[in-house]
Amino acid sequence: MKIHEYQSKKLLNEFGVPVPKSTIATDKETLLENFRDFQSKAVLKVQVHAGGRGKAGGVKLVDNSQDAVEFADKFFGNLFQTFQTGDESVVVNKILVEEASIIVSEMYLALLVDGSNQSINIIASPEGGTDIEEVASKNPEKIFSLPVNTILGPTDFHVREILDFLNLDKTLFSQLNKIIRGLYKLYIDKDCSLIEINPLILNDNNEIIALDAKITFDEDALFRNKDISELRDLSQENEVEIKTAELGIKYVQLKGSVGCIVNGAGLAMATMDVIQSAGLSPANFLDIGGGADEDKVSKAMSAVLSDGNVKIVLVNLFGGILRCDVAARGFILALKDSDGTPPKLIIRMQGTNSEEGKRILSNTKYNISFAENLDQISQILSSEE
Amino acid sequence: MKIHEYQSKKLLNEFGVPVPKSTIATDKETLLENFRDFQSKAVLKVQVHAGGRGKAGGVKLVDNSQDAVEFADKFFGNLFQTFQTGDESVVVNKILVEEASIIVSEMYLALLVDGSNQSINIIASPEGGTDIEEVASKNPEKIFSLPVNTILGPTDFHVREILDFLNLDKTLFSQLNKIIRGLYKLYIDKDCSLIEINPLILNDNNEIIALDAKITFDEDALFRNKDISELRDLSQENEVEIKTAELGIKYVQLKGSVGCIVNGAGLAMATMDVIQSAGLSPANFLDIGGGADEDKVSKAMSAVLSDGNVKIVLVNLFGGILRCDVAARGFILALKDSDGTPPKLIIRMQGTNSEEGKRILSNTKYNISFAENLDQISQILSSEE
Amino acid sequence: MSLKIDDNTKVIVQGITGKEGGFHALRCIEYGTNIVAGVTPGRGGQMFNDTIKVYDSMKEATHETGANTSLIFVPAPFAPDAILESIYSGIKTVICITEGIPVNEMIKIYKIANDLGVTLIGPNCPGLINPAQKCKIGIMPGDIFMPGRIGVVSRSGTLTYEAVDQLTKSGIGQSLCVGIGGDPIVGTTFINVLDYFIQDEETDGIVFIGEIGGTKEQEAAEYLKSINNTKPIAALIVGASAPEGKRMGHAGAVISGDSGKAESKMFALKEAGCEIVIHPGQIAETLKKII
Amino acid sequence: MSLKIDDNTKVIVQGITGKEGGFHALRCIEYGTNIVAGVTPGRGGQMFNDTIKVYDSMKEATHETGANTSLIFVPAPFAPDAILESIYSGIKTVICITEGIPVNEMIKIYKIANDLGVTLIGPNCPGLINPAQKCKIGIMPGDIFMPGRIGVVSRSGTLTYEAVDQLTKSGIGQSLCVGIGGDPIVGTTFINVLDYFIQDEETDGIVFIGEIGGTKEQEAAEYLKSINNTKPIAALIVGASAPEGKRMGHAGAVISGDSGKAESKMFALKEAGCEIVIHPGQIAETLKKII
Repeated sequence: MKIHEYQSKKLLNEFGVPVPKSTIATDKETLLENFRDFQSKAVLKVQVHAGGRGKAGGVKLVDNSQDAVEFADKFFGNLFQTFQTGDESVVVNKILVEEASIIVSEMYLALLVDGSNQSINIIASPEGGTDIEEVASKNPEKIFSLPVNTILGPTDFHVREILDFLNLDKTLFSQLNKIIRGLYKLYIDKDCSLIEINPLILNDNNEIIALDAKITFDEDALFRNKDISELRDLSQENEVEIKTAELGIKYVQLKGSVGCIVNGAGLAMATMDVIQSAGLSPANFLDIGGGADEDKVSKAMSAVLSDGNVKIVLVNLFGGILRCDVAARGFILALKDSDGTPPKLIIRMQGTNSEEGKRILSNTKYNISFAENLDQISQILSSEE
Repeated sequence: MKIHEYQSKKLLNEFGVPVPKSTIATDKETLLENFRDFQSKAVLKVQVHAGGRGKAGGVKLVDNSQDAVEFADKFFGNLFQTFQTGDESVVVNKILVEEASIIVSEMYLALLVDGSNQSINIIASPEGGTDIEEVASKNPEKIFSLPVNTILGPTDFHVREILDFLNLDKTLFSQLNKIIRGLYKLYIDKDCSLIEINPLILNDNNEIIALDAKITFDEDALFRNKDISELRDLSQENEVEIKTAELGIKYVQLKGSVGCIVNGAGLAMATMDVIQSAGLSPANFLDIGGGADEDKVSKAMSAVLSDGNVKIVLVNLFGGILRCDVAARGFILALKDSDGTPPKLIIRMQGTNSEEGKRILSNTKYNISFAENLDQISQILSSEE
Repeated sequence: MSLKIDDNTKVIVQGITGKEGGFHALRCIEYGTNIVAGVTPGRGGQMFNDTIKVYDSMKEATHETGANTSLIFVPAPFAPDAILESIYSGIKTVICITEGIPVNEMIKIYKIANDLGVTLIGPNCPGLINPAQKCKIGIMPGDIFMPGRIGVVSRSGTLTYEAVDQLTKSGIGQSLCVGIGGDPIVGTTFINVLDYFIQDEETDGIVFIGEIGGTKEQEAAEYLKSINNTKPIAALIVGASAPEGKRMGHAGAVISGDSGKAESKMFALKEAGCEIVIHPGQIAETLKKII
Repeated sequence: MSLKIDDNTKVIVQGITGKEGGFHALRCIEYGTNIVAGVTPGRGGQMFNDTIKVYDSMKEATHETGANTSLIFVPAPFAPDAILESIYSGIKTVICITEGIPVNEMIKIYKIANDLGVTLIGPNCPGLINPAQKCKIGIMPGDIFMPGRIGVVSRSGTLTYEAVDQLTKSGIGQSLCVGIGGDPIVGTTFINVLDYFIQDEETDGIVFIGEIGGTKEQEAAEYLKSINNTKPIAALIVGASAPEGKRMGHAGAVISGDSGKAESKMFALKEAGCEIVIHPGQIAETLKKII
């Protein structure tokens, strides 16, 4: 689960990690008020769940009220698009007004779980304020990755090692120590899946400060972090994804024309790959999940049909617990309820009661092709191209 | 480091472990006031650093003001002695006034470090409110000892196991779970060396409550637990022990007539054993500790001399860093400063500059016997008996 | 770490009184698995299916049945405790089906299982099955499997079934099929299973099914290179069509950085001598070419 | 766990720029120990005694010197970190002299040293010495030791010197003397050292010196029984004259319960075949009777 920069910074502050002074504005008036509180010199930053805001003009150092008004007018309530959001846009409801910092050096600091060493890792780089993936591929020696021992957490000598790697003076040990221990505690206490400080800066007062902050949380642990769940901003998320998630359906909106309904995440990805290899594009990822009954199947189909781009719906069920006849009835229910022209259907059902399922579907007026396996799906899709 | 019951209970409460309602009184007037707040029915408990208060009359259920006054008059400001304090007495400055509980069952719960499995252990017994050592020797099957995994802390299934062992109903799981996790967190966060709840009771409201509490702390960790250091009550400790500890001298007051000054804890214990095997009793344990200079050695001798019971002082130094000539001068300094009749001295010095040390001492008027080894010490002591 | 399962595999089902646990316990028994007990705290003394005794604790259940394996269907918030209880009761192989366990819990559990030499499969996995031994410890539909000499290892459940279905329909039987699970941290990795297959005398060839996210496939490739493996391996990686930064169902299936992409994984496995399955429909066909 | 120390033992002194660290580093060098570097964070680049290079970190120091052993004199609040830094730098034997490390820290460190197969001696110990190899890693006065075939193990420093002094004056030399330390939790226990002595071809007999508090001596006795030891052992337990509940200097030397008493320990060791030293002045004499 993602949260906004201003929320992340509030958390950092709670865990003893220094951040610049700032206030959050939800409208032009408060923004201007806040701006004046900073002696009319501040950095304005749109708050959206997307990276690359800077390049897209969403971050600006402003030193007069007129520019602040202009910034507010330009963004508040409007859609915002960065190279990372792609074709999608997210609405700007909040703008952070932040004290301007004088930067002596920009660094990178992150915590995340590395599946390869089964532990939390601290990632540090003296090259901050830039795309860390680029640093990693061009100057891998500029990236320091440190697995944290599960019993110990970060230790003093590790902090000294990072201090050294970041080319920071030894006198800054206690500042960095406090930051790293604070970040680790935050990571553990709140079940984060990523904390990324980019850049972490040294300012002209010899203070180490988190100038930007991105935190994401382990969704599987939200049940024990109610305070974090409350930070969720639904305005930044896809409506259909929100609705299906409530039903236990894993749906991710994509941009193609072939909707798909699959049971199992792996088979769903494979199905998307089959669509792509046939020269078409998947409109979504959809794993119907466990315990699917007629209603849930129907809702999954409705979600796919609600996407205006969808021309073909591909159903690929490998029945186990899920009975195919039940699924068939669910699909018909959703198709009947749907307003637009029914799409072309490609159905592959295998397992429990699959023959009955196919019989039920073939007794309808819909345009259905049945496939026995993935190869046949490919062939049918290719003929549609 | 020991603290009082009322301080322990305050800590337990902070860590979510239920304790009876209580107030602490430092004089008769507040005691009576507090007593009336409990509708003139309460348990009065003297607060001293000693176990066995109950048997010695220091704990009493009182249901009228007259008895409360009597209790206050009897104890406040007076010395109190239990079978555990031995011949020593401790002053009563505080009395706990506590809500009376109706006890359904009495259990035992403790946390301590077990050197044999190098971990913190939870000890539980359904036989509470009694001497646990006795239970351990007579009914060892009534004692449950559970090593806590350093990574995990206590786990749910361990709590279920303990619940079962304590013959508590399954519905009490969450109460016991909260208590055990609270105790463990307290143990870790405050560097305890023992938390002992005896008894832990089930009351008539089906609540699990810590009716008594004894907590001791790892003195080596006090440097990082300032709040705990502040709980220290010097009125309960030996004055000479406090003074010597400040100098880094490890001194423990005992009851014999042979004072001793030794370098090293192991050799100090061996020296005490030598005294005892000669039919005499050691007046103290004293390990002079590292970095001993003339002043420190002199202070150590003064401490021993300040004990009125001391008839003989036995010096046993195995010099390494400690130079014996320096030690000799220190001893003479203290002996000169001392008021009473100088005691008989038995000196064994070995190692750096020992000959010079002996020469310096033999050039004095004091009654000194020199020994070359532990056997000779024994012989000299035996002749003194 | 041993993945050998057979008649001597005595299984306790943790969470047997739950809907899913009960359903799959019955399917396992039908298949031939020796389920010796169930455990649900607070339900001790009940009987499941009139034949399987339910206990309050794993300690009790293992003590009374001599079980060596456990199969876990406990809901996510309680599953870590169930795994630990299993480990501390002396169970040597733990299969955890439960999906949605917090990663921070798994870090601790992984370390403990590892320290104590316990084989943990999963979480968020379909389990494992040996068709020749008629032993299934998990949730896969038993009827699609056929005894044979191909090992299958996968991060995904239904994709395992897809692969097995293709194999069986092509007349290729399986020696052992293991779903390692779709979470970022799992107890048994590709390397562990490959190591078993490569040493296993009953296995002649391997189907390897990976997906986007993480670097587990690359590590497997490194391992294969390091041992100069010669057993034929057909490798499929799914998720080439998924965009970066979006989680595709599995908690572990999210691309962050180049190494998480399907191409990087395919490249690494090809370098390690695997035959890459180009189309998910051609798993059996690809394998046939190399065995 | 190996306690072998000799010419190949290359030692880094952590905290060499401190008063105690510096003093004892010089004494070790005089005795013949191969001290190859010092480490004090923030003092990197300095020279100690004009001959020993000081580094900022153990990583750097071990990398540049190939050291395999470290000797720690760092103050208690920083000592846990020093031990861990040693372990993570690849050092295989860590001797920690520092007294006063919190027990809760030692629990964690013990587990990590154990997990990684590192031999940790101490904390709060005098170190170890092999007189024949002229190798001393610790703070004991070198001149009282004499090469020979008796192993000495003790929880105490000065009591070790007392024992060794008696031995040397009786003409009995020592193969290896190890002080395991006086804290409740120490890295190397009696059992580890006894195990080494019993297997060591250079050791014919053992002096075992225990004290009140804890159950380490009883565990050692159990171990000796379990292996049917035949090497002669003279065992001294001190603290019989100490009262219950009072800490006698060493953090671990406090009687709580019967098992912590001197008699219980003597009884257990006698049962295990040890010859009990009745009077601390008769250590050498007692040993002489049995070798």
